[in-house]
Amino acid sequence: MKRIEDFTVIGHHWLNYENFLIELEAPEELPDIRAGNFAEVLLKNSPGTFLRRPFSIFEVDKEKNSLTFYIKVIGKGTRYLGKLRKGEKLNIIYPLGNAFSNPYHDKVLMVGGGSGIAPFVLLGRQLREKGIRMTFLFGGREKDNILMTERFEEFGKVFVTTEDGSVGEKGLVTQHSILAKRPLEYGMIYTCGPDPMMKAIAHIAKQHQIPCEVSLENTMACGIGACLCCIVETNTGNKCVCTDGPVFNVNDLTWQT
Amino acid sequence: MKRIEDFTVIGHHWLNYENFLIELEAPEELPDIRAGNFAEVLLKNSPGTFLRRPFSIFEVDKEKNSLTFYIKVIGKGTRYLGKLRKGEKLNIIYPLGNAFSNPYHDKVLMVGGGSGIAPFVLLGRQLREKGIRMTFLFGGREKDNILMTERFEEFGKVFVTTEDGSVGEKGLVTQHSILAKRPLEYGMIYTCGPDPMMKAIAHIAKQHQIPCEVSLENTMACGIGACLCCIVETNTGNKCVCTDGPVFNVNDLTWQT
Amino acid sequence: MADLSVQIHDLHLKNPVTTASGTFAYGEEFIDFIDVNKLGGIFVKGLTLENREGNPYPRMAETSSGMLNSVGLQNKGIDHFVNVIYPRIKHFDTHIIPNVNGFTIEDYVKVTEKLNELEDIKAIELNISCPNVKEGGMAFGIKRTSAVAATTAVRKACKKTLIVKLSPNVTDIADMARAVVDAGADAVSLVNTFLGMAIDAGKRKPVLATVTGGLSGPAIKPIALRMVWEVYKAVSVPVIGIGGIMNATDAIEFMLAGATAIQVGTANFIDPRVSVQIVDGINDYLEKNNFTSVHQLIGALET
Amino acid sequence: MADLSVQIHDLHLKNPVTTASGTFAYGEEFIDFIDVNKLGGIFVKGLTLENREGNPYPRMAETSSGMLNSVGLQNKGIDHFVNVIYPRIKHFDTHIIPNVNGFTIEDYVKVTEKLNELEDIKAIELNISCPNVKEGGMAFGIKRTSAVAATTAVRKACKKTLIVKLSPNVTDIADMARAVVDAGADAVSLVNTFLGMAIDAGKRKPVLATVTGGLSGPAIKPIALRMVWEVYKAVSVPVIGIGGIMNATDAIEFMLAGATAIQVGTANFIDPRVSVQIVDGINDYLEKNNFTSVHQLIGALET
Ligand SMILES: Cc1cc2nc3c(=O)[nH]c(=O)nc-3n(C[C@H](O)[C@H](O)[C@H](O)COP(=O)(O)OP(=O)(O)OC[C@H]3O[C@@H](n4cnc5c(N)ncnc54)[C@H](O)[C@@H]3O)c2cc1C
Ligand SMILES: Cc1cc2nc3c(=O)[nH]c(=O)nc-3n(C[C@H](O)[C@H](O)[C@H](O)COP(=O)(O)OP(=O)(O)OC[C@H]3O[C@@H](n4cnc5c(N)ncnc54)[C@H](O)[C@@H]3O)c2cc1C
Ligand SMILES: Cc1cc2nc3c(=O)[nH]c(=O)nc-3n(C[C@H](O)[C@H](O)[C@H](O)COP(=O)(O)O)c2cc1C
Ligand SMILES: Cc1cc2nc3c(=O)[nH]c(=O)nc-3n(C[C@H](O)[C@H](O)[C@H](O)COP(=O)(O)O)c2cc1C
Ligand code: FES
Ligand code: FES
Repeated sequence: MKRIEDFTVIGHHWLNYENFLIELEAPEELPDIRAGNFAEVLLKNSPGTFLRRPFSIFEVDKEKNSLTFYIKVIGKGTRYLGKLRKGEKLNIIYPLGNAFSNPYHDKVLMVGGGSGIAPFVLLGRQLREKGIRMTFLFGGREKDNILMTERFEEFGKVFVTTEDGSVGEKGLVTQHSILAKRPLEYGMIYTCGPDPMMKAIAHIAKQHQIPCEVSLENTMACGIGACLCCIVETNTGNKCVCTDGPVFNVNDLTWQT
Repeated sequence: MKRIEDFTVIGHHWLNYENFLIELEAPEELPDIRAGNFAEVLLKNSPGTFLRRPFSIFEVDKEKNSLTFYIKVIGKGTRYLGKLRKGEKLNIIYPLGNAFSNPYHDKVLMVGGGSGIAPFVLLGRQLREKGIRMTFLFGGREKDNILMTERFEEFGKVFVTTEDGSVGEKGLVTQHSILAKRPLEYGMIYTCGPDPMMKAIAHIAKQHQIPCEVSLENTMACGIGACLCCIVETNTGNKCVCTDGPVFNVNDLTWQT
Repeated sequence: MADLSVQIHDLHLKNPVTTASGTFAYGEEFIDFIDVNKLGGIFVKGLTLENREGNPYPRMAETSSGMLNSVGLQNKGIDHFVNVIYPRIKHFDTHIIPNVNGFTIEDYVKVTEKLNELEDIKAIELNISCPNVKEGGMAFGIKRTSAVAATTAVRKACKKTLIVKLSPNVTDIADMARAVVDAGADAVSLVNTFLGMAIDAGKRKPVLATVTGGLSGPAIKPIALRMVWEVYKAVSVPVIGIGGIMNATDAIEFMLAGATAIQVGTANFIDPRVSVQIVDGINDYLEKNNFTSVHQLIGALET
Repeated sequence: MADLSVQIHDLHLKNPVTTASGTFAYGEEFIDFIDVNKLGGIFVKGLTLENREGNPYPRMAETSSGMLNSVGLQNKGIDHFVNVIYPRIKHFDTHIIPNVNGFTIEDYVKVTEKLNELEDIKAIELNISCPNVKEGGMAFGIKRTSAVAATTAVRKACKKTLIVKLSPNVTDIADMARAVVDAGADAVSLVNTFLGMAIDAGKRKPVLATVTGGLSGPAIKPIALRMVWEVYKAVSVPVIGIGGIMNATDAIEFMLAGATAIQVGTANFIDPRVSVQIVDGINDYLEKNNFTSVHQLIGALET
């Protein structure tokens, strides 16, 4: 069941000039939240924005009864969220969307870029409970875009690429040496990040016949399946990213990969 | 010459639940400001407002290089200003409008209601330098609407009416006993406040052939004479309250008093 | 509690607050947030004769105090509605009002006929104003002759209360309203969205895949309000006001301008609880002002 | 510094940024804030044949991301402009473009003739789209025949570049643009304000003394942008884009949609410096994107 509630900002932490973590305390006991779920955040006092903004749930703290979001500043709305102070209220609709599915066998790869790594902490925790071995591959333009790798080291090995080579291997994620291994042995590849990255990863997954799930970030007006603005083309017609997704198996999408 | 500048909030003081003083430091040395002048304040981060808001200049502190406004919460914009904190910036166009004129002889009455008392501190100071004797008459619905009378006691005697009699004489300002004196001996009556109050005072002034100046608070879009939205009907055609006013001699207005 | 009930021809609404087509899906999406039975009615997502995938992504652009959409009537077709959705939602204790769309007059008529069979449907809304389809839709609603032709044909086929939804993209909306009323509309609803456009200056491309889309939200409220007032003065059937209604005050403004009922659209995206809050807000206003019935508001603007 | 100059028929503008009629008075009100000589041009406050007091107060209502005005062409008449104002502002090193209004075609022609005599005036803007006067104004601009009649008559009388300002309150703005161009317009400017309305729910009265007024500001930008794009595709004369332009990005969007120049209106009230800031902002955009001329933007939208 979806909820709409006023959360309270209890933590706000800038990771660098354009990325921050914001922790919000729930007014009621949190429901179960699955990796892939997102929330629609109302920017009530933000001038110039109108619609809510969707963000993946990065972290759930059952003890503090809080949710944390990992946010990259893109425009007006994220800039406003970046300026919030502790104690301020945020109205949130959650938990929204579907979730990542369990892998077909016990070794998985998660590929992320930018704020696309957001759902992988919850996913890591979920899969660890099932005893799945995980590898993480994160890419970015430069060192500044590679954040919080240490958060993932508790779940598995973390590899990095940057376009300028300032950290990790130089190049795109798709060029990383771990993807050059033959055979590529993963029971599932999960990916979230910029569209071109996800498409390139989906292409590799297809070549190696590895199941691949992507988490899409289509623009949304409602987040609850009411407006039909967020659609993605699938083999069985247009689907809503907010309700049928945000996680899709790439085989169901009509992507030319 | 009009200026447009970013001021800094250096003081913010609630007088009661709906009235506050806000002090703003100027970035450059303040120009001369005359009683009656106002400023147009940009509410940059206020959601839901669009145009600037006009406010009379309540106080000028040459030493602190600051302006103070006396503001009553009416709607979104004033509510936003009520929440500002020290250190925040406000873009201001000032000084705008004309000023009160000097009285024809040395005894004057100032009648104000609500935030309409705002221009009288500067006017008091200006007239004191000229040796004019001043009387103040302030009216409101109840005690809570009568604020800062002590600010005016340095300039002259302060009388009060409230509709519920909770402070001062009971009734409307126009019913106050000092207006019952015959002959009514003032060289000028200045008034600012709700329209019905100003019109009633103008009527009394006319009866006693006392010159009377009113400061109008017409809704404004620009404040600088560009839009022609703020007009008042005068004997010589429509005039802009923002440039030809806000102060008018009632004899020039077509008011039916 | 003031009397909030209103009458749109044969349709009795427990209160004047309904939700706008395309912004409330089939109502089910909102039951986690509100008791939809508290609404006067639900105008459900636009229906067409056949399954429609709608327009390509992106379909949405945020604008100042509004949004553009180019959904393009995505729906699974009338048969799916009749067989799958209707049975699921007909038990709602509020009126379900289908929004009927077509690309030809025949389409409109066929969809209307299929809806005649549904007992719990008391009214339909004829949408001749969708700006997001190349044929049909708004093309019908911006020309007098085609608006009349569509209304006449559907009137003949329709056994329910017929509400015709007008496009604001016209020179003279009062004239359009008169025309469809003369052609048999029992009520008119307005406005649908304004044809607009958004550009990404950085990419030098349109934001929407279809280039243009329909503008909704508070940005359009002043124009919608004016149109409702003009139409109210022009016709004697009930007017349903739509356009940027975000709260009870907005709803009351539309009623003062002449609306018998109102539809809440884009506001549902900002807060899914808002429609029911508006019902309560109207009641509060009436009580505060010592009105006993919401009828005292309809067209009560003092000009 | 990129080449910002554009040509509107015989009118050479040093840059595409001008200010909209009725929002910049005669330019003098802004010299405390900006160097008006940096502008491409100034469309001055609407002129009529005789002195006009305009509409009663209140004339203004703030709306979501916009405002309504019902000024109603208050001005001291063409003779006052010619004898008093023109001599005071003709030395500006930017184009002064009078905005010509009338209640009859004769009025329009007479005002136009008086402007013919002013050497430093190179163009006039024919306003057939003012929504705030009972006769004339928008009444001319929303009907094809009267729009053509007014344009034809003024064209005959006018020795300057003739820009016709279109009303957005029409079903088919492209058709209107074609009509006035065929009737002799050298360029078209659009949009004027949208007819709108605001209601005070508490008082149950209209906010404006005239009940309805003209809506301007960012609220209307998506519709204005769409209209400019439609007109750009329909006519071969230059198009001047207007409607909710608040910053350089907005201006660039209008140029991408096909505008050769733009007018900044309501934004002048929010920040009197904005017009000159837009000139700088367009230059920055061109340099950042390695464009050498602003012409590379005009109609450059990739659809
Ligand atoms: C399901 C989902 C989960 C998400 N999770 C996260 C997350 O965990 N962390 C995070 O930082 N971001 C996340 N995003 C993206 C986030 O919603 C956007 O960055 C945010 O809405 C931008 O808002 P803004 O007001 O700052 O930018 P705006 O001012 O709205 O936009 C600035 C520019 O970016 C473009 N833009 C904005 N959002 C998108 C989008 N979704 N797709 C393509 N272009 C866009 C706009 O068109 C505009 O050109 C997620 C999105 C979705 C749909
Ligand atoms: C020259 C001048 C000097 C002023 N000086 C002061 C001052 O010193 N202190 C002070 O507190 N206020 C002063 N005012 C009034 C002040 O500008 C308004 O109270 C303020 O703009 C309201 O803004 P808001 O966003 O809070 O209300 P809004 O949300 O804009 O309005 C709320 C309601 O009040 C009405 N309203 C708002 N402003 C006015 C108005 N000016 N006249 C009539 N109805 C109005 C609106 O129509 C609306 O119904 C002055 C006004 C003028 C023109
Ligand atoms: C995403 C979206 C989808 C819409 N779909 C339809 C539709 O299918 N049929 C219809 O008649 N109107 C449709 N509309 C128009 C709305 O019903 C309403 O007329 C319009 O949005 C104006 O109201 P608002 O400003 O309150 O949203 C849609 C609007 C939006 C925003
Ligand atoms: C207060 C005001 C007065 C106006 N007066 C005129 C006028 O006299 N003549 C005219 O052609 N347009 C007039 N307009 C319309 C503007 O020139 C412009 O077309 C419109 O405001 C849309 O642009 P904007 O959204 O940038 O303001 C006026 C607009 C406003 C807000
Ligand atoms: S965002 Fe509205 S349906 Fe997905
Ligand atoms: S407020 Fe614009 S002219 Fe006075």
